[in-house]
Amino acid sequence: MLFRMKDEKAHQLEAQLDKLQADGPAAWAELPEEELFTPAGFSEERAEATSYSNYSYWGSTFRAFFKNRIAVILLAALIAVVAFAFLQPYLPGQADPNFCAVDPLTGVQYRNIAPGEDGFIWGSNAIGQDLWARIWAGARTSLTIAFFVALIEAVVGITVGVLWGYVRQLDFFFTELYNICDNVPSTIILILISYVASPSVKTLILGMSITGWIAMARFIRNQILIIRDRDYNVASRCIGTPTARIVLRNLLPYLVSVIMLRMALTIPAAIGSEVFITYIGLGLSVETPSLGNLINDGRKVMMQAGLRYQLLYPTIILSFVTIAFYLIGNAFSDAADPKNHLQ
Amino acid sequence: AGLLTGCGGSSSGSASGAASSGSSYTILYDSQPATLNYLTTGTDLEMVVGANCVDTLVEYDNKGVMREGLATSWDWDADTLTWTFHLREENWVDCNGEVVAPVTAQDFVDALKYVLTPDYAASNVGLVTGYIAGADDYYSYHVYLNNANTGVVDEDGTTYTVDADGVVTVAAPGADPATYAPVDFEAVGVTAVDEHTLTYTLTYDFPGFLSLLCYLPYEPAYGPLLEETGDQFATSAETTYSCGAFYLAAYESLETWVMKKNPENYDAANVFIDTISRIYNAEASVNGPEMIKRGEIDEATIGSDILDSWLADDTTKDMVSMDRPNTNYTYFYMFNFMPFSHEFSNWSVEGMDAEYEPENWAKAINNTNFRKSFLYGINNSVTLAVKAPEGYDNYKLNTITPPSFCANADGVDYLKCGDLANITEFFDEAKAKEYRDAAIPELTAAGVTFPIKVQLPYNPSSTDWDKQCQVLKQQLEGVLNDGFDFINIVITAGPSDSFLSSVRRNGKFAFLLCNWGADYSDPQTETDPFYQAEGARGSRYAFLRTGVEDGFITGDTADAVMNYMKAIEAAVEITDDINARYDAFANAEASLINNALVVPMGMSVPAYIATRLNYWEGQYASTGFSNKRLKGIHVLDHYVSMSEYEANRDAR
Amino acid sequence: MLKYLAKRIGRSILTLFVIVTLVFCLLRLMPVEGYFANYEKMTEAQIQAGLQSMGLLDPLPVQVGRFWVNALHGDLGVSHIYKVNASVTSILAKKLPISIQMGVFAMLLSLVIGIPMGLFMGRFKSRWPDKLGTAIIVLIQAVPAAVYYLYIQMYGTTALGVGLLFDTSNWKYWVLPVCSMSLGNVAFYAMWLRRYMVDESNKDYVRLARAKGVSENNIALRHIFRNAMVPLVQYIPSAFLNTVVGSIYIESLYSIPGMGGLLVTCVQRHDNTMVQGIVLLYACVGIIGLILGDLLMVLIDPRISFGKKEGGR
Amino acid sequence: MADEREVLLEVKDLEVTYGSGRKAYKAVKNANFTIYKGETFGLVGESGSGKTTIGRAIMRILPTSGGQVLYKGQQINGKISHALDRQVIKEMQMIFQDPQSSLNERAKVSYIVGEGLMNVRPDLSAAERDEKVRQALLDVGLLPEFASRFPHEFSGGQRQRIGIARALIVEPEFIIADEPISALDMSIRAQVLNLLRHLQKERGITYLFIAHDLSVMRYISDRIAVIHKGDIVELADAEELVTHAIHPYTRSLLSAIPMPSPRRERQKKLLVYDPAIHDYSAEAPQWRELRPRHWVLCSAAEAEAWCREL
Amino acid sequence: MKKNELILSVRDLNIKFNLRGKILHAIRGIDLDVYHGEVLAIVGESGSGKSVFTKSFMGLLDSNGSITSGTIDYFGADDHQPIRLSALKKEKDWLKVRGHEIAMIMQDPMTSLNPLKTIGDQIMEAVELHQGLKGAAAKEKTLEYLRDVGIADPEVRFKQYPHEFSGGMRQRVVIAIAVACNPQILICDEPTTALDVTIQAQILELLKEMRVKYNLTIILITHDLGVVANIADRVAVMYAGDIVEIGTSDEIYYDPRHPYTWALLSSMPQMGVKGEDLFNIQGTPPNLFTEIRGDAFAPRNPLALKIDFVKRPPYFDVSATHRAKTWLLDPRAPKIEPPAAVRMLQEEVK
Ligand SMILES: Nc1ncnc2c1ncn2[C@@H]1O[C@H](COP(=O)(O)OP(=O)(O)OP(=O)(O)O)[C@@H](O)[C@H]1O
Ligand SMILES: Nc1ncnc2c1ncn2[C@@H]1O[C@H](COP(=O)(O)OP(=O)(O)OP(=O)(O)O)[C@@H](O)[C@H]1O
Ligand SMILES: [Mg+2]
Ligand SMILES: [Mg+2]
Repeated sequence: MLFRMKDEKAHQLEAQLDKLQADGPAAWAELPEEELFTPAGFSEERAEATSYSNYSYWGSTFRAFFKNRIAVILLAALIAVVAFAFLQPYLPGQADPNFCAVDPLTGVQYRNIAPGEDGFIWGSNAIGQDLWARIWAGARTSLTIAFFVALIEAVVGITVGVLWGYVRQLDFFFTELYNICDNVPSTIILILISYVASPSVKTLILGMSITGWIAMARFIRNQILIIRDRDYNVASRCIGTPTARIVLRNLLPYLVSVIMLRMALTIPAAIGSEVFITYIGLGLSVETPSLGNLINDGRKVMMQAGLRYQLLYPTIILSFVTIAFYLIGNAFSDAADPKNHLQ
Repeated sequence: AGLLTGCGGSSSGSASGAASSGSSYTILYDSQPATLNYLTTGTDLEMVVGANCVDTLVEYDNKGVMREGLATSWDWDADTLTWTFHLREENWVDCNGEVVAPVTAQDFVDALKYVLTPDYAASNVGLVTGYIAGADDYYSYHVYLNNANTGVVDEDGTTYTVDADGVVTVAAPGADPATYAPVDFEAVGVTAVDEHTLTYTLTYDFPGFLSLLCYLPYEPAYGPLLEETGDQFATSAETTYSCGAFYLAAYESLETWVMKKNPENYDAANVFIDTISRIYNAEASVNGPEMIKRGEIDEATIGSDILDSWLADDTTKDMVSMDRPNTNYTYFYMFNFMPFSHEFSNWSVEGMDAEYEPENWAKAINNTNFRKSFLYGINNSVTLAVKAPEGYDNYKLNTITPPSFCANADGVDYLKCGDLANITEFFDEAKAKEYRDAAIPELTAAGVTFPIKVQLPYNPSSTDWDKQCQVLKQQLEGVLNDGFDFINIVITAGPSDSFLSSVRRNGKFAFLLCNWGADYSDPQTETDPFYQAEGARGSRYAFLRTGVEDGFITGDTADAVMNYMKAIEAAVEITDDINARYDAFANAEASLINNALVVPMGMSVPAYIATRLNYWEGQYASTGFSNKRLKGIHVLDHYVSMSEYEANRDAR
Repeated sequence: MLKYLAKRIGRSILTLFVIVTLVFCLLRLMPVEGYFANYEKMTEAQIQAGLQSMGLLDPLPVQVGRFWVNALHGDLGVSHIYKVNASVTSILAKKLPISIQMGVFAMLLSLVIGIPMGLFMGRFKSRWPDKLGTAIIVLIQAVPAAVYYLYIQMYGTTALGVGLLFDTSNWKYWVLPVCSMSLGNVAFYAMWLRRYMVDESNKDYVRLARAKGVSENNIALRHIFRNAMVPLVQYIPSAFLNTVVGSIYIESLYSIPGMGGLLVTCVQRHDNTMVQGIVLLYACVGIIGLILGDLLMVLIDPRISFGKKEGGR
Repeated sequence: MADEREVLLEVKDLEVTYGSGRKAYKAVKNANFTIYKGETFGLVGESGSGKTTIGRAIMRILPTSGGQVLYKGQQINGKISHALDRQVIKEMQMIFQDPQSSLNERAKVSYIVGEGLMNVRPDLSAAERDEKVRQALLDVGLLPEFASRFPHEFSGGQRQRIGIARALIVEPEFIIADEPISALDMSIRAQVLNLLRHLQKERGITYLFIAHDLSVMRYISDRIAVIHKGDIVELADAEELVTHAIHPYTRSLLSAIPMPSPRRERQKKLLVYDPAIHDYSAEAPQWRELRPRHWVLCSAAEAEAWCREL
Repeated sequence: MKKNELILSVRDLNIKFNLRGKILHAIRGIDLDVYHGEVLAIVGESGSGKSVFTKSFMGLLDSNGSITSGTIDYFGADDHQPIRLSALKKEKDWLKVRGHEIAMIMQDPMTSLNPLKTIGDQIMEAVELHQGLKGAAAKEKTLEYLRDVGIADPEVRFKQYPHEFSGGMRQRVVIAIAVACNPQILICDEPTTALDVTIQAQILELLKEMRVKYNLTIILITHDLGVVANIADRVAVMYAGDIVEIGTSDEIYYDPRHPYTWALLSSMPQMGVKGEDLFNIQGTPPNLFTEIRGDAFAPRNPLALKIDFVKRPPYFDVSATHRAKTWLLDPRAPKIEPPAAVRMLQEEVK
């Protein structure tokens, strides 16, 4: 919204200038010839103010972004999907994702109901649970996890990355720390965590971000290295601005777009690694459906043509979310690149 | 004594169906043995080597009747507690099928010595030290000696020292130091009288001993090879000698595992498969069914989740049958009577997390009506149906001990002995509600708040357990919460590794599905999870006696527990009258169940498989590894269908 | 340069030491149960004996010290669980070659496809080759590998007329795993090469080349391409070495007796010595990858000399 | 250098080294000069000669590896007290070469200009600060409305003036202007030069003015030092230096000044300076006063030869 | 082609950019003739359209810009067929012009060389492309060019990379590349702005030599009137996308007529008197997004007449070679003395 307001102001200024020009010269247009050839006098404001260009970084970024049809459509679709995932339980007629439909004849649950039958939109799994409900619940869980992982990575990664990049003395320490963290297999850490604290959304978030922040930090650090010695930072140091404010006001604003891109990519990555974590048996409890455990369940029956739907639907949702975030993130980073602000 | 003396051998060579002799057979597996060392292993899968490549002194037929094996005859001397076995002529062969040496009585002695050497960390030592005279002393001494030699100090500060004579002193802080004099292996009750005569001397008159013999630590191993290879024994096909129906031809961990028919075996005429290859594939549950369809393998497991789709499909419906059921494991639910953090002799228990309200649970669990509402409220059919979509009721159990586990002198099945005979199906919604309604005021009086949280953990790496929990939750809550918000079952996923130590041994559950596998054919083995000797604070299952001793279990529940303990102690003493013994055990077990100290669930559901073997031809025993023997089984030219399976079962 | 390399390697060895020691200590946090197959039925004495024989009863520093002394003598110990009593080195030595072969093929394939694909996409930015390529890349990245590997296996085996499981001796069996393995990297190379090409194409030297009268194709090929490869080339050795140490999914699916998934299996089964051995191997591979990456950069980019390059551009 | 004027800044044997160990590179060697209060001291030299390095070393952005920088008699290089640090920040400011890169593109002009105030005058309220920003903008000839705009909305000259306003707002006594006009368009250089001159007149600010073009120097500076490859080779009053350049390097710089006059340009002869003409193997060059208040770095032999030429 | 023959002719050229949906009128109806063998300097402040104007000769406009009207004709082709540059569209057609007929040198020597190719390769590429030489012959030729632009040790330098060269040397290499294309016209877009005065002077010297040796027509772009005095035969002064004054260098320096040219000349520090204010052009360049009425310079011109705000001035011829777009040259306009600095220069001639 900010850029809109700025636009407003710009328009006012421009209008003022137009008026100024129009007032003087327009009045002169009707003057007799001899009058025309007399000095017009000099107005400092008129000279100074004409240089206004209505370039606003965020304005242009968003404009460029909204030019990208596919990204906008995907964004709308993504918002719709996410909103639906979170609203779905409140809609009427939705099944409990953990409810097993029971065959009244035997008292035993139904098995593998095909999609579309008996009101099971996306069918059921082997114990009669409604996949429609489970997949949306799973999308909720996975998105929540991904969101928090991205958030934690961003907060921790940025803090550490800034320190790492900005404070020269820390570089060696963090570089070596990075080398070490990067080479300790995350599986070991995940397994240890899952042993210490039983698998839950929280531990999963912890487990993923505990290994993920360092990559983010390194990324930020590299970015900081590029801009840390630019003149405007030197200038700030010259006038005694404390480091914290330099970071906050001078460095971070430049990183916003890359950080956003990075976060947009972290979300699909986190969902992807949840699938992997579930694959190696460290995933969430069945009570909390997630795309990871749904896909993993689906995988097991995938060779069976009639049951493939159990893999298909969660994969579609997952792929859609991933593609959407990926393309939107990329479109956004393209849009955030001032080089692309020409059109 | 001498309850189960030698029976004549009746080899059933009746091959049903069109058997193709001289065949090879390929099985797809999702796990492979980590070791071939049958003397030290304890896992089901690894027993396959011991079962097929090494003969045991005794064997079973396909109905579960014991018969002679490597021993042609045996006798029992009740006075000296000595069993004497007479061995037949038999040879060791190497991985190429070439004869290396004859099998002698000394091979059994050497094998047992190997098992009792702490360095080799054999996992079945308990099956030796408990019964063979001198074995426990020998083993403990060597453990302590090792500790002394390496200067181990236990966590509680116990130190070990050895003097010049080899006497080991174990000094635990706050206790008098105990000394252990050196023990020779000679003192262990196993002797090779001559090449073909072997004797075992027991510590006490133990009725199940013969059934123990069909188990790993009592198998022979070629002494010089053990000597030569030490801990490298049976790490590869080259370091393994076989004397069984098959010999181990090739083995590479997580790759190949090939066993071939051993023509040198005395019973080679009854071996109908030439080569058995087991192929490893981590994704066998996904690939196996497909490979069966494509004809790439002969046998694979068909997961219960795709079973109905196989049965529904005309091309596959006749290709799927089941593994032969075995009662090696039975399942039951246990309550956690001590959900708080507390100390045991050698480990500490964290107890349930606060979010699962351990205080509330601890109060509730001492109420017999509360437990009984579970006992009567649970419909085991629904959970079993997860694993066995077809015929789930066949696997239901209302006892801990499975049917046909053992029979008394009159041939009466153990389950028909004593009070067990009166136990029938528990599930009864009306009754469950009655107990619940009775429990509500009592619980309220005790300060319990409703709904009572019930933490129900499962191990994610165990197939279908998660689904079973979900089904159980829904079913039980459906019964007990009808009209009153009684319980709230919270399903939690345990870690897939070290599940037992972090969940069960750590007290992090309220209600948990457990299992127990019998070691030998005597009801005593089924008491192991529950029975605790006085002062024994270390049993790894239910800590019932400890719970009473520490004041966790109170009131009539405590009485029930103590009665059970006393009943077991009395039953164990009865060794001369098998009927009385069985009745005593049966009464005890019935009291355990009727007091809802444990809730029976079922037996292992045999896996659905696509197979061309008629497993009903194979050997059968309720304990040990006999079921894994492929001797006597024919390879069919077609897959066994469900109906054929049933026909075979009935024809057995 | 030699001196720089020596310093670099020295530091890497230090890092290696820390990594493996750290992992060593972390592993000791694992519960004891995991070390025994049938913990359930073991007595106290047995457990003691077992732990003793694995050397787990000694104080941690003693264990660490012993591990390193042995490791320096080329002895990584024996596996306790994965393949009981077999030496870790022998297990790894058996597994590594197949993974290396597979990795080499996969790598070559991904380079051969990924690089030209990226080049094409960068050259025709925003035109149909770019869009098609992006679609492919996005698809590869979005669909979980675990899923499309399965489909490749299922349909690929039928198409090629081969069995589901791998067989070293028949070349046809190599096709599917190698293709599956290379897909991720194809996407990686194509995507990044494109990105870097696009970035580079705004540079002044491109404008000079254009003004010189060099055709767009030649500009892309002769000028931009190499510059765009500079940042990419750094990752190639690491990526290569990572494929060499195997892919857990693929090797599980096809039963390839390689390194893939070995780590996960061993961590899960508490085979500490194996885990240590594998971690050591991986860390070596990772660090060698970094050094090689830097070396390659120096080779391709004359501006970078060893001394200067410290912590990425 | 007998001079009764008040010394503001004294640089003694200043040495600045980049990097360390084997890679160490001495960018400035033995720099000696004094800046008097109220004057404009010019520093010229070709690209890479170490001008910026000296400026930044004085500004305490770069660590010195030798020598002293005395500000009002107090040493300000190396470790100094917090109070002195504050004082130096307040009294000494810098103007940067490139107006494009020395302004934070993502901050409003009001923040950029007011930033210094937040540090040296934390006591001011936001409103007071805004007022000061307004005034500072007016001082540099910008409209106060510009405070709410972003740097990219300005032309190069305006941006440089914002940079100057940023330095001015803390009311410094001494400003280091590091090539403040090199990156500017010819048509706006004059704007900036005039502004700097006016400010000096009004506020008595002292400048260290860095440039590579002697024509600019001559116009703006009182005294000029010529630096070549880290060595100051000549120092004199501006007119004196331009009219009686002694060191061959200075002469080559002079000969390169572009003149807006085709005729003069056509006659102009470029002198190319070749450091090889010096023979310092026998005697290290020394700092000699060859004419009144005109110092040159040379050997005795050279001094004699050059004096003869004059 | 003979000296002083018309080689390039621009008529009423208009170039517009579409920037974020707004139209930016960068070149507003320029007429210009360039003659073979001359050095034409285009002077103007930043953003006045110098680069855009010359880039349009080579089809190097950014993708969001295009020639909206007007023509550019090139007469220097070997076959003497005029080429209408403003009508070329395809890359293939441009390849015949770029380098071969018209070559260009950019402003920034630091970045305009490919960092990963040796200096030799980069020059040789041009030689091979445009002179049909291959292998050893091309290399020989390349070495010659290196020598020509005054680089010592060409054999050694041939194999070096740009980062091993100083800024001045790199700029020489860029010149060598342009010359190696063997063009008719060499456009130098601020070739010395990034360099310091000494180097700047040397580069200009070099350009002079090259022009003679290779018979080049040079279009030299700069914003510094001082820089081109030496080298230019003719000077065109640009302001806001238009050439406001053009003439021989003597005419522009000693008899300038446009107030903008006056301002440019008088604001040079060389013209300043110590202790006095320099003349300065107030204000900022016009916003090309808005339609410019009258004389674009008027708002910044203290001497502006009222008509300057109303009507765009046409060219007034001062001499056969000198014309300017200012109402001051209109007979009806009041006589206005040029500023002091300009008069000082005029003094010089007299
Ligand atoms: N960060 C740095 N590390 C190493 N060397 C440097 C660094 N900055 C500058 N130098 C070197 O120090 C010398 C002096 O640099 P300085 O920037 O002071 O020159 P300058 O006179 O300001 O040049 P210019 O006119 O181009 O601004 C140069 O040779 C330069 O290469
Ligand atoms: N791709 C483009 N899109 C929009 N406007 C452009 C583009 N290229 C140039 N312009 C605008 O055209 C005008 C002329 O630009 P040009 O680059 O020709 O100026 P110049 O005279 O060369 O300036 P300088 O001396 O800074 O190089 C400027 O206002 C500029 O902003
Ligand atoms: Mg500088
Ligand atoms: Mg330009």
